[in-house]
Amino acid sequence: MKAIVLAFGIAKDILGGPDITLDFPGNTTADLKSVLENQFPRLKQLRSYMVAVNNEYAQDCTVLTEADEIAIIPPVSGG
Amino acid sequence: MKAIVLAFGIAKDILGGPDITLDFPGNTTADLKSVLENQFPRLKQLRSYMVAVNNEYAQDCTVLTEADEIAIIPPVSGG
Amino acid sequence: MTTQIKISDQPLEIQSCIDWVMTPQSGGIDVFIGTVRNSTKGKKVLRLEFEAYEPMAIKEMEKIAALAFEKWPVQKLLIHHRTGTLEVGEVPVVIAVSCAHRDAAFEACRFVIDTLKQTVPIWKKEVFEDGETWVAAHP
Amino acid sequence: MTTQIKISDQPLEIQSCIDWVMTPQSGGIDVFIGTVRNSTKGKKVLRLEFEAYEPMAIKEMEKIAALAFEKWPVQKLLIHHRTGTLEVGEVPVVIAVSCAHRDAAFEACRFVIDTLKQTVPIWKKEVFEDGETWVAAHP
Repeated sequence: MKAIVLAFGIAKDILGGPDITLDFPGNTTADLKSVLENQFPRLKQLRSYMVAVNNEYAQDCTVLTEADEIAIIPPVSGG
Repeated sequence: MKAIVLAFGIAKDILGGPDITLDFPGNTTADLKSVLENQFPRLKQLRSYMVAVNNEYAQDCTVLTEADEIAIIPPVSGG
Repeated sequence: MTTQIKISDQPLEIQSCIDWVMTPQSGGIDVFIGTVRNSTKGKKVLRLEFEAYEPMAIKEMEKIAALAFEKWPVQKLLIHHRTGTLEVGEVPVVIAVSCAHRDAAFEACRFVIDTLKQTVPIWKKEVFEDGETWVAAHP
Repeated sequence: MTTQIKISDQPLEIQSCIDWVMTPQSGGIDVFIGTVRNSTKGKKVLRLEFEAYEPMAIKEMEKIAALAFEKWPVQKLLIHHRTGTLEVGEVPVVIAVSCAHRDAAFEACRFVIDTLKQTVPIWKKEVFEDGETWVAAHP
């Protein structure tokens, strides 16, 4: 599937901008992460990171659609 | 001994004013309390009360002198 | 000075309290603000009247502050207490604590207000429509 | 409304935050104020830069507020978070909680800041003299 992926914090640095468009096989969060980590290995050096779908933290099994707002959430540090 | 006793909060109501002069036998806090409770039995209805000598909480055995600043401290309720 | 303790019959100025505790080394400030509630045990409160044995109250608050500095890495600590007549919504007490990290700020602030309510010679009278009571005086 | 949540690139106004949570039913207000510290792990910090995924951050803060209302008898709860560049001494976050009694105010306030730091998509970059780091990004 094709997805626009938003990136914040250090993920923006790693992906080289606030969003990228990805074309990847499969349609789950796990599929997306696998492609992202392959293309941007520095993601794997993070303490952890989550994927958010429509402003909610997603599970690896969450199924994505092209209409979803998808974002990479590196470790948060607000407050 | 002779002492001026300051009173605050409900103790001021019980003693009828912000201070009284007492002449009592003995010279300890316990002696003072015994005379006070005799003269003002409503003191015994309080949850508790302390005597302060020179701005410090006193023990029953604390010896008083006429130069001391003596105060009755009913249960505190600041804040 | 790292401690500021004050008893006053004038309205407490919360923003100045906070400004005073803030330092370039601070990462977290916890502030407790007591406010006059309009009811107690379901009964309408018209106002509160606070009375302090001032020199002793200051001394006891200084002891509490010293203990807080011993127990936690506190940077600055402020205790301001009102006296006199306070209407609903007015502020009897402000406690502000600055620390490098927030845990110590929360813990020290709570320790100060909890201990103040146990040891500092200040008294509060609740005035109702049909009478008045010195708080905590009787069992 | 009993909850006010805001993300803003303008300086947070602490006094208005406190005024907003105060109600005639309140007996105690606890306020946590985060401040930019001039050093971290012994290293001089020049400034912090905060970035938020705003719609999701608002949503997560709303969840935290809802949880606080479930867990404690909270009257009003406010969370304001700054974004953009903040100098030493500036305020990234203000959390204010009003309750009838102080224990709930302290506990709810601490819960909100602790949980905010775990779940709300806001990121902080520390800028040093010789570089910069996204806080908590790496193990």
